Amino acid sequence: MPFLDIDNVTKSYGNVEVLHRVDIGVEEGEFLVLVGPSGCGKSTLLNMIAGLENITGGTISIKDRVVNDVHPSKRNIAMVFQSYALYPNMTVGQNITFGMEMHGIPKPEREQKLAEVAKLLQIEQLLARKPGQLSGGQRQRVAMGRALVRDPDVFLFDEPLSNLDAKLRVDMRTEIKKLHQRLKSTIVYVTHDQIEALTLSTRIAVMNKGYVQQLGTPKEVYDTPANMFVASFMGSPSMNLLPATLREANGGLAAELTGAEGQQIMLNLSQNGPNLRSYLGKPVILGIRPEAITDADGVDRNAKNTQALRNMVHVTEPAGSDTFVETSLSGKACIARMRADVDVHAGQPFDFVVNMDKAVVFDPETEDRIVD
Amino acid sequence: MPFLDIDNVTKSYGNVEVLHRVDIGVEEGEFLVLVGPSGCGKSTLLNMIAGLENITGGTISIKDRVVNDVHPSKRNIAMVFQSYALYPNMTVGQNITFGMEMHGIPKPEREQKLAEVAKLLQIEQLLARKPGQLSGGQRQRVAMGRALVRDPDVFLFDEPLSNLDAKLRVDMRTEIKKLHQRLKSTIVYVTHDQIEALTLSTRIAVMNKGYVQQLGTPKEVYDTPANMFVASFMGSPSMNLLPATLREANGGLAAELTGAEGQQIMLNLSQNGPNLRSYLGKPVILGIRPEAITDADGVDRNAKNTQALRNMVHVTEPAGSDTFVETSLSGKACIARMRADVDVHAGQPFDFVVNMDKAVVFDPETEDRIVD
Amino acid sequence: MARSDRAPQDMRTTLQNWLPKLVLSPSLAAMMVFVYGFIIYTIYLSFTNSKMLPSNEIIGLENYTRLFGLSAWTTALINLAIFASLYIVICIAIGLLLAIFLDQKIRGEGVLRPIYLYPMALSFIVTGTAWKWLLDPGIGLENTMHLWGWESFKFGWIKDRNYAIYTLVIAAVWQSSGFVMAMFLAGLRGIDNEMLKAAQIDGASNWNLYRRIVIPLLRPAFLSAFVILAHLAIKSYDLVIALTGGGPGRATELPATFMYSYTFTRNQMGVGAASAVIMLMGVAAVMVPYIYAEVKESR
Amino acid sequence: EDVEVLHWWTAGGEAAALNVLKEDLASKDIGWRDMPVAGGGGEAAMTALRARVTAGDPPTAVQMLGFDILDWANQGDVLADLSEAATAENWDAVIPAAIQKFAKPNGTWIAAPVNVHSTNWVWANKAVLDELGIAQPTTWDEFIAALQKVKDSGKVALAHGGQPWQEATIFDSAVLASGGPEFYQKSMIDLDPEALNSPEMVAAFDKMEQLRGFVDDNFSGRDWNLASAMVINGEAAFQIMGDWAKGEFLRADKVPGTDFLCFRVPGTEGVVTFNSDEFVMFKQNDDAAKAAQIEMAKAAESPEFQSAFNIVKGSVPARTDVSDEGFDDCGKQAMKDLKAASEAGTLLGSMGHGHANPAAVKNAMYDVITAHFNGEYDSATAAEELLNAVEGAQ
Amino acid sequence: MSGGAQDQAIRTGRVTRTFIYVVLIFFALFYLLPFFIMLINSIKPLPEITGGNMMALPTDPTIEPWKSAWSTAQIGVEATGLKPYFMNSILMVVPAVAISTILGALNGYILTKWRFRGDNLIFGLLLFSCFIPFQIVLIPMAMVLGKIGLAGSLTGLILVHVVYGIGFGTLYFRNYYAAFPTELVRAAMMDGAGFFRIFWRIMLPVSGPIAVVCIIWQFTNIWNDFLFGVSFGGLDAQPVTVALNNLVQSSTGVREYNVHFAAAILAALPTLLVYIVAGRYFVRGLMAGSVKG
Ligand SMILES: Nc1ncnc2c1ncn2[C@@H]1O[C@H](COP(=O)(O)OP(=O)(O)OP(=O)(O)O)[C@@H](O)[C@H]1O
Ligand SMILES: Nc1ncnc2c1ncn2[C@@H]1O[C@H](COP(=O)(O)OP(=O)(O)OP(=O)(O)O)[C@@H](O)[C@H]1O
Ligand SMILES: [Mg+2]
Ligand SMILES: [Mg+2]
Repeated sequence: MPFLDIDNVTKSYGNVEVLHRVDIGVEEGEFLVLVGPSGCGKSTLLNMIAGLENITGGTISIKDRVVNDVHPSKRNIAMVFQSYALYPNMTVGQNITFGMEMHGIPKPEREQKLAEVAKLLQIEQLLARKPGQLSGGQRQRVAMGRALVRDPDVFLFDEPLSNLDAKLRVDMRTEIKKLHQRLKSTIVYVTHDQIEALTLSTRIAVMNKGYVQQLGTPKEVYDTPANMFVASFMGSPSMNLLPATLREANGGLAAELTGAEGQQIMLNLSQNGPNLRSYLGKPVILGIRPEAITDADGVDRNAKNTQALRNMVHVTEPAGSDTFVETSLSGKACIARMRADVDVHAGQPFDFVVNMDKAVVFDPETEDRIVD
Repeated sequence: MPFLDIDNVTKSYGNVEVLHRVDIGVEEGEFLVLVGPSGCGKSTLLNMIAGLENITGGTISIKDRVVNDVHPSKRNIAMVFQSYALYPNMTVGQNITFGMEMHGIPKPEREQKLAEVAKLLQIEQLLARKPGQLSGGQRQRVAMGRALVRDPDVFLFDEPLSNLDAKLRVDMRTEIKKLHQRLKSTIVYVTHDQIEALTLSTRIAVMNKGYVQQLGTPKEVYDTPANMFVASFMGSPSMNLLPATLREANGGLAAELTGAEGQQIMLNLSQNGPNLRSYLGKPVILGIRPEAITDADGVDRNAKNTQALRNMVHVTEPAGSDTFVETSLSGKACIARMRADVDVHAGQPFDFVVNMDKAVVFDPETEDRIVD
Repeated sequence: MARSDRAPQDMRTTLQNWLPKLVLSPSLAAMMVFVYGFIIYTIYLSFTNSKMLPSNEIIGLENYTRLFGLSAWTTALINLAIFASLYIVICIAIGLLLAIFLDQKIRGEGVLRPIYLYPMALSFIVTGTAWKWLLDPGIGLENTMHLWGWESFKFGWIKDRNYAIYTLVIAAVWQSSGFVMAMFLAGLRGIDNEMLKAAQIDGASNWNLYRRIVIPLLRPAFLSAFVILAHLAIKSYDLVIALTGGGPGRATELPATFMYSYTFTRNQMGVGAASAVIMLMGVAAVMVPYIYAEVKESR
Repeated sequence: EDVEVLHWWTAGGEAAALNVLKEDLASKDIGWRDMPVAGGGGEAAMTALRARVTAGDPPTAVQMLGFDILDWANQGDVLADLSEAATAENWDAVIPAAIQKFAKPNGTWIAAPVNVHSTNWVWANKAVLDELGIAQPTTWDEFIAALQKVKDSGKVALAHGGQPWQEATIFDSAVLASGGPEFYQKSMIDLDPEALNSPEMVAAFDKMEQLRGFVDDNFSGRDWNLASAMVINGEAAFQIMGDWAKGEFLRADKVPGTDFLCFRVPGTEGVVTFNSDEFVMFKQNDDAAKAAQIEMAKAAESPEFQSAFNIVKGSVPARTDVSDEGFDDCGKQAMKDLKAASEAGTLLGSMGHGHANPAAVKNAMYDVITAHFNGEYDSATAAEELLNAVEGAQ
Repeated sequence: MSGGAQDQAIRTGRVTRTFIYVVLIFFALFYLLPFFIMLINSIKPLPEITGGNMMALPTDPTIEPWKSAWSTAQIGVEATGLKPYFMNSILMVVPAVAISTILGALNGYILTKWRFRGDNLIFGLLLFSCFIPFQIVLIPMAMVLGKIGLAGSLTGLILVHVVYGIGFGTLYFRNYYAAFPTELVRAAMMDGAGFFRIFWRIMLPVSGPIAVVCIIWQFTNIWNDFLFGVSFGGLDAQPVTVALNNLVQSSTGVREYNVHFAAAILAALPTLLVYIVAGRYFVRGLMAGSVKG
């Protein structure tokens, strides 16, 4: 049985079910990220693990002990909240040691732990301050410190970075990652930021409307999304989802699309399995990530299946390190990510090169990926 | 004289000067972005243009008219606020037409304008709702609509996207860009998000601590930052700023760095001007953007000056479309941006390839870029 | 750069700059006359030989000397000290207790809350008789308990010189503690839920949660409650008149009743004014730091 | 034209009595604008009056008592001159001199006295006395013996309400009983320091102490009418109270002489301590108002009104020439006593009701009397304190 | 506050909950006791009161005392009951509350959104005025009212209440508006709205919660006032509290306690009603403004 086992868990408020039979097992030392749009039930699930919400159905167990009816203070869990929830009336030091104090740990030991953690997080010089006197990033570290001193079985993070500005967020992300690599602790981490999800996790659970849409490693989720929701949710800019028709071509399969001027475009697919073949002649949705559409120079030299494609450019967005180019395929806006210096102009046609290695195909009805 | 002329403008609160002799001219149809860290004075400057704050020194003129003492409602300016500042008690329609009503525009004309703008922004079906019933993106559009109906001389935007989640932010960014391209209006736009600054602007003013650090096109600011502040502020992840010593090598100049294991590394510079030469043998700061450090396959095929470099990898962060790799050079963390599939592992050495075309060099004392 | 074309401030801008001050000025003028003018006038009166009506004969500090020579005034001050401290402490204690209990997702909160609050709606002109009855041992609680068979029950404080002041506290607490409850409840509802969750995760029992986290967080509510109660205590008048009329003897005289009786029934307006000045100084001692903090905070 | 009347006669009987006056005036085309302010024996009304006078808008007539009138008379030119009415009706002759002292303080008539209450009455439940075999006491010692007898029987001997004015009411009688009218005059009215702190005064306080011993424990704060009710119900035997208490007995359908007894406090016979309600007239500006005011004064002083009002009120007319027809036995007795006392010079202003000395002194005395009654001082100290308080208040 | 929206952050055990309910109910009884006494005794015939147990339920309930208190009890010379005085109170309370609330709102608006040098001092001065003991203003106020010719009139009485209501009104609104985004005001300014239009169109429509608090507060204070009513009310503007006082405090005669109690409840009815009807917005309003938690 997994270290933290969420078994068939359901949650209802009144008669509205907001979580539907969620089934996730988290192994010791794993970094599980829950990701999904606002209101999909991430916080609710986290709160149930922490014991802050009642469990309507199913069981949650930690280290083989069912904790459904265990008071939050008895679960040996540490949690970092979105708003940090630092106690404004206590100093940083008191904030960090409060939990130990509540657990009756003697003062010398508390002091020693505090010193250790403060050093680790580089907040030694802040220990006497009140939270009101800290910057966002410092608060975040204090909140983390409060969790770290506890040495809990499981760490829970509820969108701990969403209050920070972009720059700080990147820094803190790296720090959390390093921390996990060093401590090998078991972490469940909620975010709705897909970059955070992809960079931090060992596994990701993508949620939507109370359902777990996909549970897998970041690579699985990014490269083989289970359905169109996952495909469009993960990655920024998100995957281009283009209506196409499946055709036979050159002995393999190809997707037929319409260019900006109505020209027919055929893109050969790398897949050729029987499942996919059954869609021959039928409409499908072709999923291509923006970074797979570039110019001839920018294309990945290890790509096996690249194809050229000439189409009209609608908008160009130079963004320093990259230039985003918007074109349209099959009547839908399609974003391509190019190098910064690429010579591309809005209103003119351009020779795109598409890397089809990682293109995926979805059933337009069920929206699920067609597994080859 | 420029369309909007900010001439030697100073602002003090009490005896604290928060803006120091700011001098910016904005031409008609320009999209000027003010960018800078929190508290640098962006909002203050915008408010002074709008007439919401008094001007301590200097003049601001619009269309050749000095507006220092003109009431905000008489400046023919429209402003979109960070929090949108929609009137919670009015419907969307009333919110949009309120300004026209205040200016005594007759009802039929208001209705017609409202219809036009609602169509443009695709909020026709929302007109009867209250702001509380709208999503963040919808609110943003209403706020924009309120400004658009006014047909002002200048649009002011104060961080209009910072309240949105990442996905929506990207969408709205594109919409604003399209709108500007269509309406050719003069816009001053405040943000502290460098991606927004780079993608939207025709010119950027980078501010810090009340000073304008650099004023130029996005490309100028990104490729030839005036100083280390601009260099590190623009771009995400930010430019690697590595302590180096300037050496003579192969007839040109080279920067000498130390690798993770203490090995000496020489990187040839493309520049060779007299200014730079005067630093020979002295410490400099070498600035290299993360996307200029890749693996052999990922390197820009148009790059003229690429150099290999073997170094230890500390952390890898796969982020879907890219993988970020942290190594260390001259004792500083150095981030490289790689393709998603690159075969790189933490704790092992790796063969990086550095594109030196766009490397820049700074004076460690003044922190200014050494212009060749 | 042609600076000559600098536009003169237009009418509207000028008007808009002056309007706020203009609109504020009637209130300010009223305040200056009706509050501060009157305070100055009272101070002036306290130095005059005013008896039944104001007089202009200045007699220096004589009224103050007399005031502090009066044992009734000393009694009133001591009574105020006892009354105010008990009243404030008990109101805050009960208000806090009820607020915390009511905040536990209580069924029937909607019914209980108005019950706790309603006494604030009633003046002692309305409830005075009922209170007098309740506290009167002959007909009130004591008698009722006796009728119900609890013969040894004793509750005759209102008739006892040494205890009567406590009956005032009971009635005053009855009137204001619900309001204090509302203030604390508002404070409690304003506390970030995540903070409470965090403390539980930290292992705090409910007791520790309140003692260490919630109550310290209610500081602003404590402050507001203290200020409101303190000024109510100093101004308490109706209560005394309705319940004890200052008796037994003068055992429940408070500065407010003292001031009223010297000014209006004993025709010694000068002494009354002097006592009013002392009271105002008391109010100021409590209020000015609070107002200063209140004003400071907004900067 | 209207008259505005500020008064605190709001109880049913009193108000009905006032209505007589109101209707009388109505018949002369004078309207009555009523401004009743009850509470605390007119305290609230005096506050309201002060506000109105200060505002320059005084009422036409104000119900007032004793030294308050003199205080107002000394406030300069605020009161009206009623000489016209007084001459016409010959007030000088029919109103006792002791009352004129208040109604005509500086030689001019400023007030129309409405009634005279006498305060040194004892009210007794006859059934209780009969049952215990107690005869109407005639001396202080008999009175004490009677009280003791009642107390021994387990009943409350003396019904009393612990309010300063009620204690002062008893004190009036105690002073009279211990020093007689001259001493009363010297100590209470002339405020002679020697008299104030004298053996007689100590004796008076001793008498208070004696009485205190006959009061039940639950007296504090009790209203006087509740004390009366105790006598009416037979819970208590005696009450020392002004003649307004009679109304309570009558309203309970008790008959004087058969159900209850009224007699002067033993030891004070031949003396009447009084208080007198008067309509003090405030100066009016226009002539019509002045005329109406004079009419009102005349009407208030008319024998018809005096008789009608006082029958209801339980007091006696302020003028001594009104027929006692229609008054009950106690009333008739009171009218006789008044006339006799007036002639003998023993009609004395009641200290307890503000007819002996100014409000400041009165209240200062209240403080001492109440404190002593509640056991704060012994009698000797009380006498000393009384002197101190009076000197302090002057 | 409906409990449903807010999830219960703190868990309590069953024993604790029972204890909590017991305490809450005990206090509810304590608060209700005086009112209960008034109520039951107001429907007893007089003999039952004088002869019986104060807390006993009426054996022979009657509504006569209520009728009497309302329309026939002797208040002064006239046996009018409280009825006519009710009207006086309403005529006084409504404008006084309205004016002081609007002034408070305007002041709060200016002191938070149109700040100028010295504004904090002005606010401090206004705030201190809340705490002045009313007894001391009687005489000078009477002088001023006399000078301006408003003595003894309804207008004068309203003026007095407005003057002493401004302080609290300003306090409430200022604290509420302080949390109100200034950007909205600026946006309206950019839209071309002036001082008053911003107030009427932007600020006032969202001031509901605090207006409730302010109105409740002013209403109860003004309705319950006795001192000003009796001193400045003159002949035609005597509020119901003065009438109640005249009824209850009458110096001699039988005390009709049942009528007194009925009259007391009648006089208090409007404020009670205000608390019960608007009470649920009270805590919400306090949350929104006056108490910073
Ligand atoms: N107490 C409650 N009563 C009823 N519904 C609730 C309650 N709490 C949450 N919900 C609903 O449950 C769903 C899940 O809420 P939850 O807070 O878990 O979302 P989330 O995924 O954390 O979103 P976010 O990213 O915005 O924090 C939402 O639709 C929400 O409206
Ligand atoms: N009313 C004021 N009094 C004193 N200092 C002020 C005032 N308003 C702003 N400042 C100071 O002026 C500086 C500039 O503020 P401004 O609001 O313009 O920053 P900003 O660049 O818009 O920041 P952000 O990105 O956080 O919005 C800050 O240091 C701020 O503290
Ligand atoms: Mg959440
Ligand atoms: Mg800003």
